[in-house]
Amino acid sequence: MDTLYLAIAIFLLLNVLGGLIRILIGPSRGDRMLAAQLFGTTGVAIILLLAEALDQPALRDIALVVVLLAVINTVVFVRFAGRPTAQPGEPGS
Amino acid sequence: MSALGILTAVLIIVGAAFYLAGTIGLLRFPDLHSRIHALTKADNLGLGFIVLGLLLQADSVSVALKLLLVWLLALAAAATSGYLIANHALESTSRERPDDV
Amino acid sequence: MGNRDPLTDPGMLVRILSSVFSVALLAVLAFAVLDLGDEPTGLTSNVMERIDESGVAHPPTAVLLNFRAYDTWLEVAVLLLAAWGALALRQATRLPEQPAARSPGPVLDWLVRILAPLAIVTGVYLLWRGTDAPGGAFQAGAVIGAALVLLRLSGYRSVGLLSAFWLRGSLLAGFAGFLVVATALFLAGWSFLEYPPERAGLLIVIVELLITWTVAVSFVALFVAARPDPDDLGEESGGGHV
Amino acid sequence: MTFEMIFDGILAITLVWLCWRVLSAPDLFKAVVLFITFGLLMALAWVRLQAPDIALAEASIGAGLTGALMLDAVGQITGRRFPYIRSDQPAGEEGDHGQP
Amino acid sequence: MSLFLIYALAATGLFVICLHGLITRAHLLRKILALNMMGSSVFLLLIAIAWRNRIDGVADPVPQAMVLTGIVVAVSATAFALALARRYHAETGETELSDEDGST
Repeated sequence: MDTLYLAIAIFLLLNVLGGLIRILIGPSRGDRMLAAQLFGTTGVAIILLLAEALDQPALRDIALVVVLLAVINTVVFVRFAGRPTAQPGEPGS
Repeated sequence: MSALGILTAVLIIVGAAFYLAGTIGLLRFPDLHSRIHALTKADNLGLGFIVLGLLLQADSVSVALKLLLVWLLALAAAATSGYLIANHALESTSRERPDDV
Repeated sequence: MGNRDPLTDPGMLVRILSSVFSVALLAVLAFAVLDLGDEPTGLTSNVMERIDESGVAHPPTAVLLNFRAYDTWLEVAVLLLAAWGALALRQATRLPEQPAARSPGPVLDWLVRILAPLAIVTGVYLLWRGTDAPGGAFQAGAVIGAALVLLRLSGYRSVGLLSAFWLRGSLLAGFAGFLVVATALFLAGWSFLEYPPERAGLLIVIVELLITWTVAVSFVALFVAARPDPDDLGEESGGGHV
Repeated sequence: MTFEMIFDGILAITLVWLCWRVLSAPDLFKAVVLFITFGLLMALAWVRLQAPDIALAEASIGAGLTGALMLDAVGQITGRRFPYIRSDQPAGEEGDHGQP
Repeated sequence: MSLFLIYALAATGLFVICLHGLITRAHLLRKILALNMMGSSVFLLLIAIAWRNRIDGVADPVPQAMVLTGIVVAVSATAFALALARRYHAETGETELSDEDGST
């Protein structure tokens, strides 16, 4: 069972790797934030799986903290950092 | 492996599949808004199924409650973030801004 | 970046030299790591032997607040200096209000009403758990501070708007609390920052509470003070373009 | 070769690669988002190394303060309408050295 | 290849990359990012060593406590550096410190 949890955790980590491509190619800042957002949720799932696999209940608190604070980055982005449209001059990859 | 174990395994694998769908959606969909659409559905359901699977293995009520809380908060946070980013993108494209290149 | 001739461009030369140096350093460091050997050393057994005297059951917390309390004390001093320095940079004696922005909208408002109280409760929970499980003053302070930042960001602009006296006092609380406890113990015949085993638990809880509050307020101060104050420069106010 | 080791290997390589991209990505905003991801993955590394205290600190500080500060700073430095930028700044500048 | 070696080697790699970045990148924000990650790499090495020195499954708590201290110091330094850089940018409109020969 623990092997399954770890295998799924690896699978989710590979998902994060795939999602990184979206951060790299953009094109808009919103797209990049969206990918970062997905990584937050994926990280939570990985931490929960590891908590079960490694039998460390304290890890669930970490998942809780990640979930609670993940929205801060989005709010800062929307209020202060979002120059939102894709930039034509920006390098593609 | 017990029946409960098999059910957990199935639920977790389904959850992982939703994550895969979300990532593919993130990479393949043509514009920001459809990506948000794909993403919020996929990661909420993905985390939901994984939490459901782990719930069956929870050995105490407090662990189960914590897992549920994580999922509910993730649901709310993802929905709000998706809304904020979509709204932000919408406003900035509909309004001509002299400072945008 | 590239496409330049290293003979004529000093920037390119620096880049090449730095690359060569980096590769050499990588080789040396990797060799050092591989050379470390297998037999465990370290202080694990020393800590575990005397953990009963520390007043807490969780080893890292015991190290932080008892065995190596000096480090923690000076860390609070660093935090104090950073927050105070950042505030001085904008020549403000109190936290300014954030630039007027449109309302956060009902969706964000709804979320913040759920998240912020929960985050503060989680912070208190982490502080409480810190004596016998992962968690403790810094994590608790960070979570509470982040919750306050979130509140400020979503339109509750008076959050953390302490008067100069209370702001400075809060920044100082952790440092001063440590100092008072240490001095009192010193006067009572113990050496500096050495807790008597039978009282250690209580004293650590007091110091932890103060540190949590200091960390939380420092985070809010650092976040808000990072924005240069438009008034300082005599320009029209307004931060981001929102 | 156990599953644990595969996980650690992927995580370690991703961390190094992310670090390199953060420092070499031409767009500053991209670098900051990658940096936030780096912080998240770092928390996973702490989990694997049996340091849950540090993972907790990394998660709360990375998500709550460092990431927000960096995004805010990048918003100021690349934002064209930020009031402090003098009018003699070239209008199309991304604000990052090394932009081709 | 043990868990210790994987993370310790990753830490050395991170350190070297960040050092190189710190030297060659001129943009202040980039330098702050490099410094921050450089700190993380040192922490990673320390925690990997703490894991190596575990006894009965308990990792060495002394480096862990040190790193916890270090993380708070690192975040304080990062925040202060950012405040300085942003003030500098607000005053001058520059994002790089210029060299004597002007080649930034």
